[in-house]
Amino acid sequence: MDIMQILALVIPAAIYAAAPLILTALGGLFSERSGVVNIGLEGLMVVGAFTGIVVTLALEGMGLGIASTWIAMIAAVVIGALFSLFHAVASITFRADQIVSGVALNFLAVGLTVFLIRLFYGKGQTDYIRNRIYREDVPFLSDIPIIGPLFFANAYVTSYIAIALTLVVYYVVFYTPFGLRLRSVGEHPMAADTMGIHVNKMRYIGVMLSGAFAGLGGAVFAVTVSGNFSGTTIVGQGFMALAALIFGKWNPLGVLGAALFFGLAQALSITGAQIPLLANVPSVFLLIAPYVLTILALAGFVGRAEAPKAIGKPYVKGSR
Amino acid sequence: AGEEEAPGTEEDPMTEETAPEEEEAVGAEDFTVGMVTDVGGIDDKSFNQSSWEGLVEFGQEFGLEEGTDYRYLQSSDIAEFEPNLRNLVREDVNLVWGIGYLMEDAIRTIAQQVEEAQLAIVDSVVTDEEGTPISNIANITFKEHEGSFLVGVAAGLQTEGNKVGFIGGVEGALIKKFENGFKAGVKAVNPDAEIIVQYAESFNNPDRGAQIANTMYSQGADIIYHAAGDTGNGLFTEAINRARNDENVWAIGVDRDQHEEGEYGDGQSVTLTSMVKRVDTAVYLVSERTMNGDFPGGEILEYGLDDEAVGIAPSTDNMSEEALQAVEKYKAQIQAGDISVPQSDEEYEEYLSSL
Amino acid sequence: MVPLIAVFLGILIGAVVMLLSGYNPIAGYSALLRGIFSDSYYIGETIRTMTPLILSGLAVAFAFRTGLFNIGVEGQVIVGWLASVYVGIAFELPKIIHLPMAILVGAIAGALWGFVPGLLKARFQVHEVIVTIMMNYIALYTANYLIRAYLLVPGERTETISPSASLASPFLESMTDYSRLHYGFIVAAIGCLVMWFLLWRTSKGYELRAVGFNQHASRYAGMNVERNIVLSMIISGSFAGVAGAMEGLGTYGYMSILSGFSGIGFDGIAVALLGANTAVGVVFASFLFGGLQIGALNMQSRAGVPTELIDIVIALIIFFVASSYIIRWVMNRIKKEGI
Amino acid sequence: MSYVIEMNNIRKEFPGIVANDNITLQLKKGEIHALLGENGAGKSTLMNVLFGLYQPEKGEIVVRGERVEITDPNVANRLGIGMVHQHFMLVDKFTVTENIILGNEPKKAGRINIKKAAKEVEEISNRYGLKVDPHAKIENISVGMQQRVEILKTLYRGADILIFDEPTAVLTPQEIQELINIMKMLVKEGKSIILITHKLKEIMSVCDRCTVIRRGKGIGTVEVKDTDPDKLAEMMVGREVNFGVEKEPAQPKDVVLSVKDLIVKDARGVNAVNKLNLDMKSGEIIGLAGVDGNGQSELIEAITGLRKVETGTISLNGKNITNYKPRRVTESGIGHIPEDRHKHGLVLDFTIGENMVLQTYYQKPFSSSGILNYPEIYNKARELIEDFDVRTPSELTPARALSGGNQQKGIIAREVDRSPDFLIAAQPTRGLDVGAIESIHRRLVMERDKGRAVLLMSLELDEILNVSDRIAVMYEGEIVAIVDADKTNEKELGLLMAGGQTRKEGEAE
Ligand SMILES: Nc1ncnc2c1ncn2[C@@H]1O[C@H](COP(=O)(O)OP(=O)(O)OP(=O)(O)O)[C@@H](O)[C@H]1O
Ligand SMILES: Nc1ncnc2c1ncn2[C@@H]1O[C@H](COP(=O)(O)OP(=O)(O)OP(=O)(O)O)[C@@H](O)[C@H]1O
Ligand SMILES: [Mg+2]
Ligand SMILES: [Mg+2]
Repeated sequence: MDIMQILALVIPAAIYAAAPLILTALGGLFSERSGVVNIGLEGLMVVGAFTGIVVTLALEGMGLGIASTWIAMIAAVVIGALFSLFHAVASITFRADQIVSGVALNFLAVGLTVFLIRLFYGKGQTDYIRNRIYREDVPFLSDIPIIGPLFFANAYVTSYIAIALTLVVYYVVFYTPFGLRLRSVGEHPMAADTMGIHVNKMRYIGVMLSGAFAGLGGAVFAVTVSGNFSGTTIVGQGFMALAALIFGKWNPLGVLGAALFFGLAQALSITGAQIPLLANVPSVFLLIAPYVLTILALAGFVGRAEAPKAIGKPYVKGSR
Repeated sequence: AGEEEAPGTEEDPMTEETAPEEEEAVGAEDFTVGMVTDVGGIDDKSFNQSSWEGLVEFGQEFGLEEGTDYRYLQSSDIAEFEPNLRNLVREDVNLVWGIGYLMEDAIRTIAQQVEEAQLAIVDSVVTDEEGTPISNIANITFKEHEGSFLVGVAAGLQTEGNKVGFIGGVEGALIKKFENGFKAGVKAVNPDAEIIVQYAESFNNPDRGAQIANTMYSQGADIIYHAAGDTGNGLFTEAINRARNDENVWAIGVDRDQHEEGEYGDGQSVTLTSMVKRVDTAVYLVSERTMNGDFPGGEILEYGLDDEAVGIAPSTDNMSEEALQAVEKYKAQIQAGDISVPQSDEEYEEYLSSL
Repeated sequence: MVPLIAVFLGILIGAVVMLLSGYNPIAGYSALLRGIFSDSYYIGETIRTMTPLILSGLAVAFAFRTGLFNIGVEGQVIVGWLASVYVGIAFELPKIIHLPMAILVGAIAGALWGFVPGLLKARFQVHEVIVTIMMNYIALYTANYLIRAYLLVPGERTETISPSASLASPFLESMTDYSRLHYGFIVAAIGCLVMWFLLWRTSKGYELRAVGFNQHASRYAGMNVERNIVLSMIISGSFAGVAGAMEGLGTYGYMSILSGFSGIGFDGIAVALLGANTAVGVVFASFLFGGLQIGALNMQSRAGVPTELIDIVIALIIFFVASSYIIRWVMNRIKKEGI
Repeated sequence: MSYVIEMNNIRKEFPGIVANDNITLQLKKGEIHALLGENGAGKSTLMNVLFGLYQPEKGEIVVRGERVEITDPNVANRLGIGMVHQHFMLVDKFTVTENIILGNEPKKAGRINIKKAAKEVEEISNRYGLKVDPHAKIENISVGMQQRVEILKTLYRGADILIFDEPTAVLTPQEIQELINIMKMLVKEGKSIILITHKLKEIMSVCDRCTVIRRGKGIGTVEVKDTDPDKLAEMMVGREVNFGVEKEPAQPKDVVLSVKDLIVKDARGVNAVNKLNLDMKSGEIIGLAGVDGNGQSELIEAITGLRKVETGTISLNGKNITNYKPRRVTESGIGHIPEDRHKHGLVLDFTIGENMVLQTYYQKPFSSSGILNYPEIYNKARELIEDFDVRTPSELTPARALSGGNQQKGIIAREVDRSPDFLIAAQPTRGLDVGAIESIHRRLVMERDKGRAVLLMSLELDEILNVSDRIAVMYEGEIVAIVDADKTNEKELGLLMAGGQTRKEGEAE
């Protein structure tokens, strides 16, 4: 394979693998920027994937065709947001430890969804959906030499949605009053409170947005990658998204870069076995490469990532 | 490969060394049978499901009640194999099935501790420390290499770019049988064909499956066979993706007829054919034997082409006439013992040099 | 009091879920209870399940106490498992040397896996949470590779360890009607003592806790903050490594190629949190976890209730324990208004 | 008489404590009204009630003649009440402008109109002489500047009733003067101010009236011109207070600590301490005076081993201890009461008992062969709590639960008890009430009289003048002068601290 062929293989695959991570990590960004740690991203993705598949199956059954998949993704956004209330109520209103609450959410998500799958279908996993999101060439753009085949041919619409949302989130977080308030609540909730901002309300919004985005992330994974749902559909992607969030220093563009980096490394680890230069490298090195590279990057040039200051602490009026 | 008696699913497939067993026939009314699945569960579109179908058919045939007389337990991780098996044994279930070679150790332990238990395992031969089969375990294996040979023949004939691929789940003796049988089949009809092989190192990662298939197709392979469980579903995803963009690519399924998995558009399918493995038949037969007091403990039952227990799927829409004929021809030759299908890498090397 | 109420609430909601989905909660829970207590076999299995959970819980709790969040227990369990099994296979030694050595090597492997994130945190201020997540994957793939490349026997696993390195005990097994109970529970008990003693009775423990709470004050008081961070991760990792050794030397006697994470490490997070990061709490929490997991099998088998119900119940219990603030608040209200 | 604010019979409880018990406070239009009370008397609580952060259990609030319910800070803002909090309420990572407009952002097409905002900020800051850079990040500006931002926040919202909660505790004398000028100007503009401070001198110089509270109860309101500091102090603590520190003349003996040609870099790599020389003798208290940021902190950090020395030497009793690790420094005989008690002085989550052995936990009798001996630790703790009058329910109480003054006493107990030859006290009385200050000063003199050398670093000239025997003035990393405490005065020190030369007139601004 020549280099162009390899790139044409690896880059679309990287973008494809990164999309669910990007979406989920953006969700985490809202939550953590508001001061609520979200270890529960994994569970929220599970719920999103579950909703994505179950709704698609149901609507397909009613003959809606590809529309079912899109409706299912919207449903996943809504259900994800609702499910995240569990984390919000626990960690904001009940002042639970945010990490504990996130861990509980992960357990609950897997238990509940698989339980429901058994209840609905009498078995541990769903059928495959028929109306997946498949790859398409972007008209015109895919004909541009070099860039075209790399970025616009054989691509998933969902990847473009993820990238577009990144830009939207960037704008919202850094240029709107909402973003400023969200960040202030995560940095210094008491200060925000004295400025008349309702801290807990902002945090609820942050956590619910994380549920919405992670739900979408899970659904995108389900309808592009796995095609069905079981207890093992989402295994660790949520944690990778969390890593992308930290790696990306809680900045949407950083998150995008980190997720693409993970996607690239993952794509290389699979494709590498068939690239002449890499074929003789034991596959384990390719498999662990994304993780090792991340660590090296963090230790080397990325350096210290500074979390929102008030993260992890419930806000109690008047305490210091 | 061992010699077999006349084919037919109604008959005992194995008669080599029918060890005389003490136990009496229990009779359908008191007979209980249970199986333990691995993580996949009874709807994994693969051999857990197939086993369960065999058991259901058996139960319905003999008027047993589901849930009490025949039932299954699903393991949610490997640590649960042994407790699940033991649960059934402790309830004095007459025959306890362990589905999959990963249950070997759990079954061995229990069999040695509870000598009166009657156990059976699929896809493995459980031996004691000396290497002799244990007397209260029935070992059910398949000649997957023979079935894989036949789909290999089909692939060898229908490839247009002279390049085909194989995706394995986790590398090991079992999946090697699929790989080598397949490669031998391809080479038998198309000695020039190039075969790309990659293992996904996982049976439940369709994502990897898809990316591996993507790479193989991109390199010019037009037919890919998988023996990778759920990982293989990624192959179908990728093949459909390409077929929808009017590429001429095919996938070959495994274990069951995977025509449906390859469906897209209106009624087309990217599934060229599938290598079926009739675990259900085996489960049915052994359960019946046991009920009749003829538990094949200590035996190694090897199901192959003769028993129609491996072979090519009934859906043949996408196969060329030429390929179908060739498959029949080679099937006869294997059954006749004219071709000995390689299982391991060494056997494959030998086979190649004999071509 | 709060944990008891939490357990009660979790179980109560579990019953509601069963009712809503058409199962009989009484049948379900009695099968569950029988599956934990009804005979020696179940008790043996429960204790066996608890053993690694206690140790992984201690690993998480220890790190927590020193201000670190070790999500990497899972990976440390895996390397500890592999290393102890390797020692069990590769050497022929008298049991009195072989067994302790195998456990120790498991601990060292886990420690090494904890050392990396510890060092990176101390030297470069890299967030230990991501590094430990990454180290989990590295452990998983590397262990699988090593098994496949060097230790594989048919059955997707390593050879069985030599009896001289085994924790398995025919005596315990026959006592408990052939459960897989092994001597690992003694190791776990020792682990609890070690954790308690180290943290609360030694001057090193004082330092570790001080650094966990306030690095500036610790530096001011002449403690070596960096070294203490690394040490804490090493100790936490060794607990995790020993947890892995319990599986390798006790429950299985070998290591399989893992298709995914073992779950022991992640359960350890929940166990530690449920046990309020104390040694005693961890024991109780592991009992709850282990018991429910083992009982769930019987619940599936006898009452047909999917084992996932137990995951739901466990999640709810963690949730209620975490929300102790609100439980206390409600309790106060009841106390004030009632009576 | 019309009041802009009347807080009548306010009662506010916290679990187990009545922070405000039937307090009444009335603010006239255009006055500066002092609110005085010991630590924990309930001043901040009362103001937080006024600002809508807390809801009172009882009592009423009348603003400009109308009874109001101030349910949250938004309501307070609408009523024109603004508050500058004791602990700054600023988001470090935000710019000055962002902090000011937060919650009240000018918008353009959905996004923040940052240009317009910055311009508005600039306008207000010019109008009131509160110079700030609208685009600077809070974390990069000085404390005094931060305070201006706090004031601008309230002005931006159009507040005409301003609450200042201990605004001067963290300021340098220059900054305090500036603040006083600003306050005077604000009242001239018709605004009314409530000022909380522990510094009676400030009350005397700017305030019109003063309300005193003690242990949550209102003691009374007095006209400042009819009172004096002694009377105020007595009202506040309920007994007579002695301000002057009683001490015999110092009897300095041998040099204990000697610093030669010391160069120390700060976090940015600039020479914060520049070729500094200083000798300190046993039996004397040296006051280290200087405007904040002239290298005092770095000097202390270098002596205690917390910061690397570039060149030069530090020796203790003739022994070179340059660049020793903190532990060896401590063991060599240096005690250190750190500037920031929460950051450096205490592990707040440890018990006060455990904190008492923070420097000695590894030594006998508190531990032997690495094993802690808790009975010994708590014996020692009880002894120190007794000796130093640390007010705590028990030695097992978490340090976090103690008031600032008592936390500080705990630290002093720990450091003094080790009998160090050389004791560093950095801002030991910051934020404490007069009662606590008095006891700490007495303790420092006692240590001196035992023959120790004490280095007292403080930003408060009063404290320096009262407690020290000799005063070293630090300016831009150097000691520019050493003067005898009884032969100088505030004015001279202020000049020296601003970089003026000794005894040379006319160089000050
Ligand atoms: N959030 C709180 N929760 C419980 N008790 C509190 C809280 N805030 C203050 N208190 C109590 O109220 C009392 C008054 O505290 P407050 O902060 O008002 O004192 P203060 O007069 O401002 O003291 P200082 O001069 O030190 O600032 C304290 O003694 C404290 O016990
Ligand atoms: N959030 C809180 N919860 C409970 N008690 C509190 C709280 N905050 C303060 N206290 C109590 O208030 C009392 C006085 O506290 P306060 O913080 O006002 O003291 P302080 O001298 O002003 O301290 P600082 O110098 O830190 O401002 C202490 O006895 C402490 O126990
Ligand atoms: Mg105070
Ligand atoms: Mg106050």
